[in-house]
Formats: sequence, C-alpha cells, structure tokens
Amino acid sequence: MEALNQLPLWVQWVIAFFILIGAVFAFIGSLGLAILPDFFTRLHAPTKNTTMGIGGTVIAAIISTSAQGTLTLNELLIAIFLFLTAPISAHILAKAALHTELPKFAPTRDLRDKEDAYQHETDK
Amino acid sequence: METLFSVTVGVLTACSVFLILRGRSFPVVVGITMLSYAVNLFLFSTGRLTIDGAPILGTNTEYADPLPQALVLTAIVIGFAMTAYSVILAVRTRGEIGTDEVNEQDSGESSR
Amino acid sequence: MSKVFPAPFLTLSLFAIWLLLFNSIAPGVVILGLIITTLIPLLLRPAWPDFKTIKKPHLALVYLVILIFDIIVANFKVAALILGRRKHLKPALFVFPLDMTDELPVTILASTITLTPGTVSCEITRGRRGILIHAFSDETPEETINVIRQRYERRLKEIFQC
Amino acid sequence: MNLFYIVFAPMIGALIPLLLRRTSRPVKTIATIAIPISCILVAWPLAQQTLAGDIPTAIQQWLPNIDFDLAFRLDGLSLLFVSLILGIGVLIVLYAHYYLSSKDNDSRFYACLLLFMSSMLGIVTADNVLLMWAFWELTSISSFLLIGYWYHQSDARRGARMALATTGAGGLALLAGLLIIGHIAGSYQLDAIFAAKDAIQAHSLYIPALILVLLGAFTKSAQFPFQFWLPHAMAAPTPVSAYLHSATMVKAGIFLLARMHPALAGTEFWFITVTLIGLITMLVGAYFALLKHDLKGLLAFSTVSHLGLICMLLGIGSQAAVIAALFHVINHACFKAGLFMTAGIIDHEAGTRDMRKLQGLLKFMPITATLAMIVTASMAGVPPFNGFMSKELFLDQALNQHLFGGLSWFVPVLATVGAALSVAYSIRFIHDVFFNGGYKELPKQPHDPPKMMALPVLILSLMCIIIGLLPMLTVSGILNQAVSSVVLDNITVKLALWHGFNLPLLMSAVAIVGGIVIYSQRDQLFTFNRQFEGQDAKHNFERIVQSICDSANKLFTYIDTGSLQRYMALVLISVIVLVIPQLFEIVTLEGSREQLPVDFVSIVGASVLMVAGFATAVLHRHRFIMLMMLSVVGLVVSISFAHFSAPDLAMTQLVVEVVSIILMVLALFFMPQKTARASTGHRVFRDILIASLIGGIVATLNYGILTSDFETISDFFIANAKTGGGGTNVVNLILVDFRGFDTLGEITVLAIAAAGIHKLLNKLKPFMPSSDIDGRPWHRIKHPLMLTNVANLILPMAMVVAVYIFLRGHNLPGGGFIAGLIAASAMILQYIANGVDWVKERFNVNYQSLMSFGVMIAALTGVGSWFFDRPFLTSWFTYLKWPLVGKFEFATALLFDLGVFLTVIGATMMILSNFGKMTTRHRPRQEGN
Amino acid sequence: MLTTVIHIAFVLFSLSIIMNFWRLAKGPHLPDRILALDTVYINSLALLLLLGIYQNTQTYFEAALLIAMFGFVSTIAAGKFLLRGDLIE
Amino acid sequence: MWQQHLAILPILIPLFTALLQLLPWGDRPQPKRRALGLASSILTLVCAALLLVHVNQNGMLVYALGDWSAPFGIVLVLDKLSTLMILLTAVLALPVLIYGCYTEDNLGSHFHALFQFQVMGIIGAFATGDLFNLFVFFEVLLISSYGLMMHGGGKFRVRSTLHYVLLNLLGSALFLISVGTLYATTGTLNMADMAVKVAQLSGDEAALARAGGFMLLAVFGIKAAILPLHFWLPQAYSTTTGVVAALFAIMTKVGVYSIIRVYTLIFGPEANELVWLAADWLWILGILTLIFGIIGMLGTRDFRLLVAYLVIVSVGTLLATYSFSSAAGISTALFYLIHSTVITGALFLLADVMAFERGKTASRIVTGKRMANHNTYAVMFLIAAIAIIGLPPLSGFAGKLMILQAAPVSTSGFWLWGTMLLATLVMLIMMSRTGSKMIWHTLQGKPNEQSAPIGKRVAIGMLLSLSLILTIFANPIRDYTDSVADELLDTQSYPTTVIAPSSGEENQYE
Repeated sequence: MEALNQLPLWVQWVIAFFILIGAVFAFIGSLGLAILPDFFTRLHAPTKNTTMGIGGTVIAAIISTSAQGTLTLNELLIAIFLFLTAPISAHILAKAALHTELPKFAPTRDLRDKEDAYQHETDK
Repeated sequence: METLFSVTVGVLTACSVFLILRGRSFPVVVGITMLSYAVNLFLFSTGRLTIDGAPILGTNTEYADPLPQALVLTAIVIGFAMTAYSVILAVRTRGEIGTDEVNEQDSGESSR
Repeated sequence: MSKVFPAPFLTLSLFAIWLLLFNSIAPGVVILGLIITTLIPLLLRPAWPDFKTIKKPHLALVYLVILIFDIIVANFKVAALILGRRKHLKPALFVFPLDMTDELPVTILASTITLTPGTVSCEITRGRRGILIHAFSDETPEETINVIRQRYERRLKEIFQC
Repeated sequence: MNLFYIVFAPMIGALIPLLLRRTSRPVKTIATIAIPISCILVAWPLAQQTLAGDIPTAIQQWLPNIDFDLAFRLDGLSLLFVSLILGIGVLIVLYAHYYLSSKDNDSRFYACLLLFMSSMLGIVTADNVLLMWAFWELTSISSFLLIGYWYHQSDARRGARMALATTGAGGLALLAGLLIIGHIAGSYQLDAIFAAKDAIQAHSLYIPALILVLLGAFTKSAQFPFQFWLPHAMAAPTPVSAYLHSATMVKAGIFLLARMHPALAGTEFWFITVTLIGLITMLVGAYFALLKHDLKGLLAFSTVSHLGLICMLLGIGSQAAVIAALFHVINHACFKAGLFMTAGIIDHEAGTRDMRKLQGLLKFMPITATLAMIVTASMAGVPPFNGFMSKELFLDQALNQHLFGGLSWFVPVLATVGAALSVAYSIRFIHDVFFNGGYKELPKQPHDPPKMMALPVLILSLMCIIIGLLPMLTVSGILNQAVSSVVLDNITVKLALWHGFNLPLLMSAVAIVGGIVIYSQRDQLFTFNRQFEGQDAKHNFERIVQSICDSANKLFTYIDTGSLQRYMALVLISVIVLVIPQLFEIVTLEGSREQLPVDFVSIVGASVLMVAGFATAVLHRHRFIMLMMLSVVGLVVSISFAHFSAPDLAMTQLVVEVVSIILMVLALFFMPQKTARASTGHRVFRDILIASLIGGIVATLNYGILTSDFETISDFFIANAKTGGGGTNVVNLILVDFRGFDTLGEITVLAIAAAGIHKLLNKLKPFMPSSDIDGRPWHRIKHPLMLTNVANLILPMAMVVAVYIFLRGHNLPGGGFIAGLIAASAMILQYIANGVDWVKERFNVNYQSLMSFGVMIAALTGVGSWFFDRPFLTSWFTYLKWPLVGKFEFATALLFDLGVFLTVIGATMMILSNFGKMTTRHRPRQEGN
Repeated sequence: MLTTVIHIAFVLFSLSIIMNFWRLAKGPHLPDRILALDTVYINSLALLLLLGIYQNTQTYFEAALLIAMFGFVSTIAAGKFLLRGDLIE
Repeated sequence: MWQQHLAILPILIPLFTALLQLLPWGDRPQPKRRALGLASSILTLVCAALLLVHVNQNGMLVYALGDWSAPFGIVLVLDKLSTLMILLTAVLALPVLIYGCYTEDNLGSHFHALFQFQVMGIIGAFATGDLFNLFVFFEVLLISSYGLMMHGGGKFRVRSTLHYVLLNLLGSALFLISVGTLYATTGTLNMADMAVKVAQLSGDEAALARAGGFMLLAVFGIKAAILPLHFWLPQAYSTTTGVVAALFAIMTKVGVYSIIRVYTLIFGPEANELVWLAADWLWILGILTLIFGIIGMLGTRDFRLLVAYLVIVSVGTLLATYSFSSAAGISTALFYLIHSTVITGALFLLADVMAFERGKTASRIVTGKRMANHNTYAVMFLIAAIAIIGLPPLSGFAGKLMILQAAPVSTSGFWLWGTMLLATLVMLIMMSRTGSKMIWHTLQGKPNEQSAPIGKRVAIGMLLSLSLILTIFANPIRDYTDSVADELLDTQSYPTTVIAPSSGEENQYE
C-alpha cells in the first residue's frame, strides 16, 4: 500500500477512478441480478456489467503496477479470457433457460416464428 | 481474524459432518469433499495466518509458513483422488444396486 | 510454411499471450516462446478445425475497437435499465436471420451480440441460419436486427471474406 | 535322547501309515505296531534305570525365552504310564486290525492313533509343565480326530466336538493354573515346582491356581460335573474307546493329579475338593453305568466311576492312598481295555451293543464269554483278580481317613455303596449278555471272533490274573518308583492278595452281596430313571452352543446393523470421547500470539463460506443446488488461501474444485436428483449434536493453535530454498525437493485412483435417466456450436498457460501439478464441448500409459541421484549460460515436476474420459445446429 | 485517498457477492442459481485483483487468471447438465 | 552406499512394477503381467530380507530422501521394527500373489498394478519416519485397497466397498486434523523430532498436543479395527475376494504398527506430560475388541466372516498386550502379530478356495458337497485351525504362551488371561464346528467337479508352512522381537540417531 501512496497524485486519481468504475459497475450488475424480474433480464445484468467491472479493475491494476516502473500488461489476459468466455456462459444459460421453459417477465414479447420455437428431443 | 477463521472452520466441519451422517451416498460424498475443504483450511492454518507474506523469496520480508502450504497441496491432490474415487463408486453402487442408499434397505435406520 | 505454422494467426496470438504472461521480452522468453507457440499448434493441429481465417486483419482491429466502445455503452445502458423503473423494461425474444453460416464468424457474432447493448444471444437456430436473441430494452426488434446487421455482421463478412 | 525317541517316534511315525496308504492292511498294521514296539525296546534300558531309582532325563532347548524346553523325564510315575500307554497301545493296534471294516480308512486311523499315543507319552514324560500342557492339548486334538473318525455319523461329529470343547476348555484352565504356579515357582521345570511347594501353597494365588489345575484334570478325567462328554466319546470305533478309556486320555487327568501332587496336595482345600468330587463321581458314574443299556455306555460310566475312585484316593493323599490309586490305575487299564475289546467283539460279531437285545450269547461265543467274565470279575473286585486288591486298598483308605472330622464315617459307607453298584453293573454286563435266557434274533449270527482278535483280550485277562496272584513280582517294582515320585520319598510297596479278615474284607463282601441285590432289583431303577430320559448331554451341549451362537448372532444384528451412518457416528463419537477431556484441561485457550485485525471483506467471505456450508448441509436433498453451494465453498476457500498468502494453494484449490464439480455433475446424471426425507427427527437431532460437537472440537483446536506461537522447522526451508534447491517459490521447492517423496506418493495416489476408477467403470451399467427432473426430455443438441468453437480456441491458449505455469513453478506460484490440471481442464472442456468421439478421433493418447510414464519419470529422476552417490530424489541444479538466451537455471526438480505434470494430465483425463464415455454409445446423435 | 477508494471498492464487491449469493440461495430456478454462481466467480476474481492492487503484489495474478479461464467451465458444466443431463458424451 | 539404497528398494520395486503393469502389454498381457509381478515380489522379498539382515547387523538405517536430513526432509527410518514389518509384508505378499496368479487376476482389470501399489503403500507406511509421509502412504495403501476390494465386482462387494471407502475417507480427514494439531504444537513432522519436542511441551500446549494425539488414536483405530471403529472390517473382509482379504491381513497390522510406533516413540515413556498417552485406552479397548471378536465369532455363520472376526480377535489381543508398555509385552505382541498375519492370510485364501470348490454353498458353514480336493483342504484346515486357535504344536500356541507370560500378574493381567483363554475356547468350538460342518459333514454323492488350480493350494501351503517355521524358530524370532522391543523402548537414542545428520555434510552441489 505504501508503494501506491508514493505515486504521483494524478496517477492515484486515475487508479482510483478505474477502481471505482469497476466496483460500481460490478455492484450494479449484481444488483441487477438480484432485483430484476425474470431470468432473461437477469442474464443481461452480469454478462454486461461484470465485463466493465472487471475491465475497470484490470486497467487499474495495470496502471498501478506499470506506474511503479515496469510496464505490466499481463492483467490484460484476464480481461481477454473473460471476454472470450463470458458470452458462452450466458449463451449456454440462456439455452438452458429456454429449454426448461422458465417463466418470462410478463411484458416480454415473444416474436419467435413457429419454426424457431424450441423443440425437445423426441427420439427417446 | 483468528476467531473468525476458527469459527468458520468449525462451522464448515460441522456442516460436513452432518452431511456425512446422511443415509445416501451422494450427500455423504459431498460431505466428505466439504470436510476435506475444512480440513485443508485447518491444516493450512497450523502455520498460523499471515497476510501479504507469500513464501516466495524476494517478494516480502515476512513469509508465511510454507510447510503447511505444501502439506495442504498434497492433501488437496489426495483429496481429489479420493473424491473422484468415491463419486464414481457411488455411481457404480447406484448402477449395481439401483438405489443410492448407503445401507441395505431392510437394515433399520435408513428406511425408517 | 503451412506445415510449420498450420494456423499463423493462432501462433501469433499464442505468442502474444506468452509474452503477456511473462510480461517480458527478454531473449530467453522470446526464444522459448517461439519454440512453444510453434509446437503447441503442431501438437494440437488435429483439434484445430478448419476455421475460416482472417483475411483482412486491419478490419478486425476496427471491429475490436467498435466492440470495446459498444461494450462500454452497453454497460451504461444496462446500468440505467437496472437502476431505472421496471416499466421501462420491455424485453423481447426474436430471431436474427443470419447471412453467413461459417462457424467462427457466427460464433463471434453471437458473442458480440451478447456483449453489446441490450441483447443476449440465446440460441443458434434454423440450422445455423438465425440467432435467437433476447433483447432487454424497448427498441423494436427490427431496429436491433438492423443495427446488428450493419454494425457487426457486415464487418465480419468482410473480415472473413464470406 | 532315547526319551525323545519314545515321545516323537509315534508322532513322526504317524506319517508312515499315511505314506503306506496304497498298501494292504497287514503291511500297515505291522508298520504301525512296529513303532510302539520299538519304543518299548528303547524304553527298556531306561526303565531299568528308573527301577533302580534313577530318573533318566533328556532336554533340548526350544523356547528358553518362555522357559519352554523339550525336557523329558522318566521317573516312576512316568514309567508306569508309559508302560500302560505303549503296552495297551500295541494291543489296540492289533485289535483294530481286525476290528476295522474294509471300507474304513485305516491309514488315517493308525495315523491318528499314533499321534494320540505320542501326545499321551508326551504328557507323562514331560519334565516341564508347559510342555506337558502342550501335549495335553495335543491329546485333545488327536482324540477329537479319533472320536470323529466315522465323521459321516452325526453322533461321532458331535461327540468329538463335545469332547474337544470340554477337554479343550479344561486345558485352557490348566494352562492358566500352570502359568500361575510357574510364576510363583519362578520356573516351569517340575523339580523347581516341587521344591517351591511351600511358596506355592502359601501364595495368595494358590487357591485359584489349584482350582484351575483341578478344572483341567477333572474335565479330562470326566469327573463330576464334567462327566457328560465321556459317554458320547463312545461314538468312536471301539479300539479308540478302549484306548481312550483305559490307559490314556481320561488317565491324563489322574496323571496330572498325581504329577502335581507333590506341589499342590496336602492342603485342606485339595483334600476336600478332590476327595469329594471323586466320591461323587464314583457314585454318579456307577449309578448311570447300571442304567445304561448300551454296552459301551455301561463301560463308559463305569470308567467315570473308577476314575472317581482313583481321584478320591489321590485326594486323601496319604502314602497308602497313593499306592492304592496308582495300583488301581494299572488294574483299571487292564480290565477296562479288555472289557471294551470284548464289547467291541460282541458288537462286531453280534451287530448290536444293546443289552436289551443281547442275551444268551454264551453258547455262541464261549471264548469271549470266558475272557469277559475274567475281566468283569476284576472290575467288580472279586478275588483273586487284581481289581480286588486295589479295591481292598481303597476301602481301607476310605476307612482310615479322618479328614472330615466327625463326618468321616460317610466316606467308607458311600465307598461301599459305590463298590456295590460296581458289582451290580458288572453282573449286568455278564448276565444280560451271556446268560439271561435263550438266544434272540440279532442282526448278525454271533460267533467267536478270529483268534488273533481275541488275543489282546486274552493277554489282558491273563494280566488281571497274574497281577492279582503275584503282585509283588509283577507290579511292585514299578509301583515303588511311581509312588516314590508322587510322594517324593523312597518307599517300598507291600502288596498281597490276602490281608486277613478285616473291615475292608467285610465291606467287600457287603458290596458283593449288595451288588447282587441291586442287580436283581434293577427294573425298579430303570423305571425310576425313565422319567429323566431325554436328558441327553450331547443334545444339551449342542443346544447350549447353538443358543449361545444364536444369541450372539441376534446381538450382532442389533449392534451391527450394516448401517454406515452408525459406523460413522461411532467413529465421530469416539473422537469426541477421546478428545473432549483433553480440551477440558486447557486453562486458557487463547495464546499470546498477536492477532490479525478483522476486515469487512473477511467477514463477508467467512459469512458466505459459513452460509454456503450450511446451505450445502441443509439442501442435501436437492442435489444440484447442493453442488452449487459446494462450489461456492470451494471458491471462497481458495480465495482465502490467496488472501492468507498461499497463491499456490489458491490456484490448486480452484482448478481442483472445477474438476471435482464437473465430476460430481457427471455423477449426478446417474443419481436421483432429489430424494425424500429419510431421517426421523431424533436422528437429525443426534446428527446435529454430533456435528456441532465435532465442529466445536475442530474450532477449539484451531483457535488454540492460531493464537499460540510455536517454533517450526520451516525457517530452514526458507533459508535453504535458494541455496539448496535453487528456486524462490518455497512451497514448490518443498513439494519437489525437500519433501519430494510426499509428492511422489501423491501422484502415485492419483495414478492408483485413476486405475481404480477405470476398474470401477469397467463393468458398470449405469442407470441413465431419459428425462430431467421435471420429466422433460433432454435437449436435442449435444454440442452447441458456440461452445465448440470457443473451447477449440481456448485449448491452445490453455496449453500455453499450462506451460507457463509449469515453467515458473520453481520460482513463482505454479508448478507441475497446477499446470497439469490446467491442461487437463482444457482437455475436459474439449470433451464437454465436442464429445468423446471427436476427441478420440483427434488425440489417440493412451492416458493410462501417459500417467504411468509420468510417475516413472518422477521416480526415475529420483533414482538418477544414485549415480551421483546420493540418496533417492536428491535434486541437482545449475545455471547455464547460452548465447542469446542468457543465463537460465536447469534443475532436476523440473524433470520431477514434468513427471507430476504428465501424471496429473494422464490420471485426470483417464478418470474423466472413461467416466464420460460410458454413456456415449447409448445416446442418440446430434441433429443440426 | 487511494486507500479509501480501495476500501470502498472492497465493500462494493463484497456487497455484490452477498447479493449474488442471495440470488444463488433464492433461485427460484436452476439457471438463476447457475448465473449467480458464475457472477460470484467473476466478482471473486475482481476481489483478487483488488487485493493485488491493495497489497501491491503480483501473486494473485495467476489465481485470477485461472478463475477467468476456468470459472466458466463450471457454469458450462451446470448448463449442459440442465440441457443434456450428461456432460461428456 | 548401495547398501544404503537398500532402504528404499522395497518401496521402489513395487512402485516400478506397478507402473509397468499399467502399460499395455500387447494382446495377451496376462502371462507377462504375472511373470513381472512374481519376479518383483520375489525381488522385494529378497530386498526385505537383506535389509533385515543389514539392520540387524549395523543398527538402524536412516535414509534421508533428497539428501535432506531429518527433521527437515523426509527420512526413511528402518529400525528393527520397520524391517520386520516390511519383511512380513513381503513374505505374505508372495504366496498371495501366487494364489492370485491362478485365474484370480482375470476377474477384473488392473489387479497386478493395484496389488503392487498396495504392497508399496504398506511397506512405505512401515518405512517412513515422517508423520505426514505416513499419511501419504496410508492413502496409497488405502486407495489401492479400495480398488482391490472391488476386484471381481458384485452387489455385496460394491456396498461394503462403499462403506469401507467412506469410513476411511473420514479417517483420512481426521488424520490430517491430528497431524495439523501436532505440527502446530511441535513445529515438526518428523516423528523422532516430534518425540523430542513433545517432551518439552507443558500446560495448555501439552493439552492441545494430547488432543491431537488422541484423535490420531481414533484414526489408527479405524485402520487397526479397534472396538467401536472396527465395523467396516467383517463386512469388507468377508465380501471381497480371498486374495485381497489375505493381503488385507496385513492392513490392520499397519494400524497396529502405527499405534505401536507413535504411542511408543512420540507419546511413549519420555513424553513427560503425555507419557504413555494411549495405554489406558488401548488396554480397555483392546480387551473390549477381544470380547467383541469372541461374540462375533459365535454369531457368525460364514467361514469368511469367522476369519474376519479372528482378525479382530488378534487385533484386540495385540493391542491389549501392547498396552502393558513393557518390553516383554511389545515383544510378544510382535511375535503374535507375525503369526496372526500369516495364518489369517492363509485362512482367507483357504476359505476362498474352499468356497470355490464347494460351489453353491460357498463359504457358509453348512453341509455341502464334497470338494474335489477334499482331503487336502481338510488337512490344511486342520493345520490352520490349530495354528490360529493357538493349540500346540504350531506357532499360535507359542505366541499365546508368550503373551500370557508377558501379562503382569495383576488385575489387568488376569483380564487378559481370561479373555484370551475364553477367546481360545470359542475359537476352538467355532473352528471345530466349522470344520465338522464343512469338511466332515458332507452330502452323499459325487464330489463337486470344480477343482481349483494346484497353484492355489501351493500358495496356501506356503503360508501354512510359515507357521511351522515360526514354531521351529520361535526362539530366535522371539529373540529378535525382544531386541525390537528394546530398541523401540529406547526412545532416547532413537531421535539422536535419526536427527543427527547421517550424511554429515550439507547439500553441496553448486
């Protein structure tokens, strides 16, 4: 901690800014997960906001280490992997939710054609 | 922190013990797994708690006790092997006997 | 050349990852990285499907920038929706008809949809000819489909030349 | 040395008939009979020494540690018994030659008989009480085999078992008694024990020791109340009965009493117990003998009765009484062996032994009848046969003892009654069989046996006469020495047929007359006894054993319900019982160590952990949710590892947890998803109680530990990591270097687990649900496109990461194990995303071999250090300088870690791919995407 | 100042985790729970990064990297379980 | 130096063999596997014997793995006790493997590999001088025993394996907790060093260490099958195949060994506030175990189960004897241990082969058909029964006499006498009953046609002849166990030998 407090004030500000961005967005995302009405809407919250939450923190981390002399970019990998994997999780979960026919929030407009409507495996 | 830590370990142990005393294989296996988490925490803590003292030379001045960490690592791996075996044994039991109850059905306690 | 580097872009990105991991460009790291990032694709070659390769790398960069920008926008949008009133929520389920069928572009598109404002791709339907999307906001589906098509699908098609 | 021959020749000789299995019976008989005869020849010179007053001994050390030596002596007492055993043994073999039918397995018979002979010889010649005990038990075993010779008969089996159990139990009591005596005397050698007589009798353990020894003697000699086994031993072939009941087995008890006489006798307790038991046995035996309809039964109970007589004499313990006792031992052996053989001949030739069926056989079997009458007369104590003389002595002793004070008179009275009964059953034996009217229809047409079969009986009856007429010539010499060795004094025995008119003679006369009267009134006795019939000792014994077994079984089904929960609970309760008292002793749990401050994140983490743990327990019936809770527990645990400065642990825990969860989800497919409530309220209460106590113990221990300071060896690792191991990540160094052996064991465990799991899955036909928990059919797409693509992308990246983690393990968090798990996880992802077939087409890796090679590499790295003259697993490292690359480190530990890496990949993949592919063939293929 | 901000961030992330956990416990459906679990993973990752900044150390990096790489595997496994029952086929 | 390496060979040989067994060996691998396994078992036996001789001549062998001397590295400490147990393991393993090579190994996969792993685990547990390493080897032997128990499959086997596995997993967890507690109070893992440190503890720290020590007792109790912790044993041993059960004959002894080692060395005579920590408990539990075994024998109606209870009886006897904490007690306990291991091993094999030849009635104690090799089994049964009951002239009686003599003449001694003699009587009754039912009381008609291969009989014969050897050489063996006991009780020189740097210099490659 002491090392960070030695940094130029503006760097500290920048770091603080990114940390706050990350924390706030992560918080909002989780809040969304907690309070939104149905699964599909809840799905939106973490998939988007956590990316930002992590992104912010990662940037803060990169700055804080790089500012001490050596350029450190490896935290970037975390963000890359997360961006790569997060949509898949969401995708699979959405699939599962469709499959299990979860109840949808009342105002949801279902605009699927008949042929898109979900089909269960029948041959068994 | 020490109080919090020990209470947590205790609670975790108690919960896993409760699971271990259930009558079906799956909860028991989960209980054993959770118990191994609790035990790992316990074993880890025998080196006492240290924050910001990873035992990597040159990074810190004070180091956490590395020995329990090594022990826990071994314990984790062994625990993993054991968990894997018991999980699959549970499946095998189910496949062979048709139920996942750990006892024979006519033997009193579980079927009551 | 293609025997040694069956997937040059892969090798390249792996090398980038390698350098990032070590966070260093010391000669030892670079040499070892070259060896390993050459070896790994060779070893894993059988598991590497015949993906469409990127034909226009510069466009890919543009796409990436757009994507990052959109992610940031998406975050704010969703945050607003979460914190806003419930009656603003007008979710919709609809199908985005695909223009392309290659695996990788479709995957990227679907990921993009998930990461960008108000939409999550739920299912790839119609034998890979459509993406089922769950939208969050009150915009009309047509509008959203249009945005996706113009902003992302078009670019992807260019990048992959399909 | 010759003594050894006498004892061990029959034992080793027991093999001879077995080896001659395929030869004819005469060969076997001759070979067998040669053994006791050779023993007699060997014994002859020794016997001369003994008779001259020497005691030949032989000793060979065997177990000096427990004072157990092969020590033998041939004093007078031994000689007496040795002669009986060998002499009658020869006759028995001869007799058996004719007795056994052609269907019987004679080799086995002879072998067992010789074994038995050997053990009897061992008892009587042993100079060490422990050795004597060993032979004692050997007689139990060999008699078991002999009694159970006709094992296809239920009677034989049960009789044998009962005999074994009774005499075996007595033998164990005897052992205890002998051990106490030996403990007091400080030695198990006979002379030492004799010398310690006063110490023994003054010791507080004298009475228990005496009781135990007497138990041994009484069970063996079938004294009241242990007489029940003996009649059932009659199921044995008659030669066996003849041998067992005349010269051996039952005489072992008598021998023991005589043998321990110098050390134990002389006290009031000895006198009262032994005399009374003997007296009671004599009467009870005689009474039952009279009632038996079976010839052998009669003889058996008469044996009991006569043994009682001898026992009583030894109880009285005076010099004359000992003379009488030992003299009667000889006499009894002669006439009882003869009687049994006669009974055997009758049985053999007439086909039955039931006296109610037999009568008037005199006409058909004159020779047998004559011989029978001689030996019976001896038994009844009719002059001039030997039995008469010993009975006279006995009656005399009964009169001359005054140990019961004013009540002493009842001893001679009861003795006379016993003698009368003895006369009565003797008359019955002769009269019922050979006279008592004309011939009745019998299973066989009776006739005299072959001459050679009658020969042994003839010899024995001659003995009866000769001893009776010329006692001083025949037996006084041996009796002198025998009695001397019992009373430990040099004495000279004076025996004469005629003592003049005296009280004992009158008592004899009374007994004979009384016997005739009793015999004539026997029908009333039979009627009286009929009301007790059905009280068969054998059945009682069987029933008691059976009921003990049954109740044990019942008890067991109650205790051991086969309930795992109960076992688990017992283990935990044991821990509670063992540990809690220790915790009570702690005065102040909180130690002096400075404690860390608590922060908000930790509180949140701890609460999440606790709640998740709690939820896992509570939700155990909703399995999928339980798993998710478990994965939260795992996650928070790994975060706490990270927080408390253990990055290696955090990484390992994370990846292991992912893999475990995958495994469990895989398993869940084959399991019921949700189960009904199964436990009752009070069981849940019990479980909660146990759980909280265990939790409490662990928490207490943990708190006590965390707050106290300690000195540890870890500083050494930190100090030596760089210089001794060449790395900076101390944890990794401990794993691959300082404690590399643990790691080798650990990967071995992993490999074994994988092999074991492969074994488990081999024959498994899993239970596969066709729909999910709500009855919905499964999704039709196996491998979603997006997942497939991303998994393919991730694989090479994960491999790069794995290599990176592997390489840096030595210096920074990481290492072979984590790297292996990363690679394995990436592969598992392939399996999940693309399926077994897909992976198999592309990577044809034999995971099992990979795993095996992994462990081998690690172990061989260890072996490598041998070539540098260093112990197993000694590491070596150096810094190399290459152009371009620069300075880098090479360590053998890295090679070791490579082994770990490969093992982990191999084992994990073997587990998961085998498990996963179980279902592959059974499920429909994917259609479209 | 930075310390304060980091502490605030700690609190925010902690609260996030609590909310996620609440969703995880409450459900109401399995996908909800899985989603919550996934989010717990990501928030923990953020927490680790934050710890790294706070303690000014690189030691948490690998753990975070592993969460980013493999956190989703659990989610995938759970999702696939709902879809197909069997993970590896 | 090569003699020095002898210390680790009995662990490495089975390890490498097992690893080789895991490789595919072409189309017909079984003959090759058998040859490999047998060769390795013989080699292990030779090494174990050489090791014993070496240790007996030159004293305790301390092998510092990785050249890190105690207490920092892991050391193998091969004192007389360890080498004795290792030799016993090797001696038992060879006939059992021979037995297994006759068709038994075809019942399932990986038999040979698991067998060798099992042997490795057992030997490792005997050899190691480090408490945590002991845990590791416990796990090695446990996991391979899990695998072996499933050999052959079948419903009953699965369930009893499940019980066995889960119970032992609980045991492993407890093991770790106790190791942790002991490390936390003493700061070391090496048992010799721990012994030194434990003696210095006082007050609350000593109480904590005691708690750890007692928890450890429960852990070893599970393995050794002491009274309330033994329930897994009858089920497990009676359902698994004979060869596995026979190999398991040494498994309970690992528990007993650990108890002897830990509670003599660490919590032994020198341990100040923790002196003879477990003796009182072991005394009571040993006697109770013995009684329980007796009742169990009475209640059983299956030969294998009977043998399983015989194992329990032997464990009770051993521990009660050990608890006298005297040199004579330990020495006799060890003698009895050798004897009971060999004979129960033989009995398990015998029960197995008899069950096979009896066909339908299997090992139940009921009337059945004659067996194809009836007479051979009858003789073997007789010999084994005499030996296990403790009747003369075979090894059992020598062991029993020794124990009875070693028991002090006091109340506790009489208890032991009483229960042991009662146990002997019950064994006598039950074995005679069993033999009478299974061998004497046969059905009329042709004997069963199934005949077990002769190799199986040879294997049993080998084990039984060991009993004879034990009897003949009882005195030298007792002398040896006496010296083992003396060495064991000399807890002051043990740590100095182990901890003093055996190789002298530090690691010096730079």
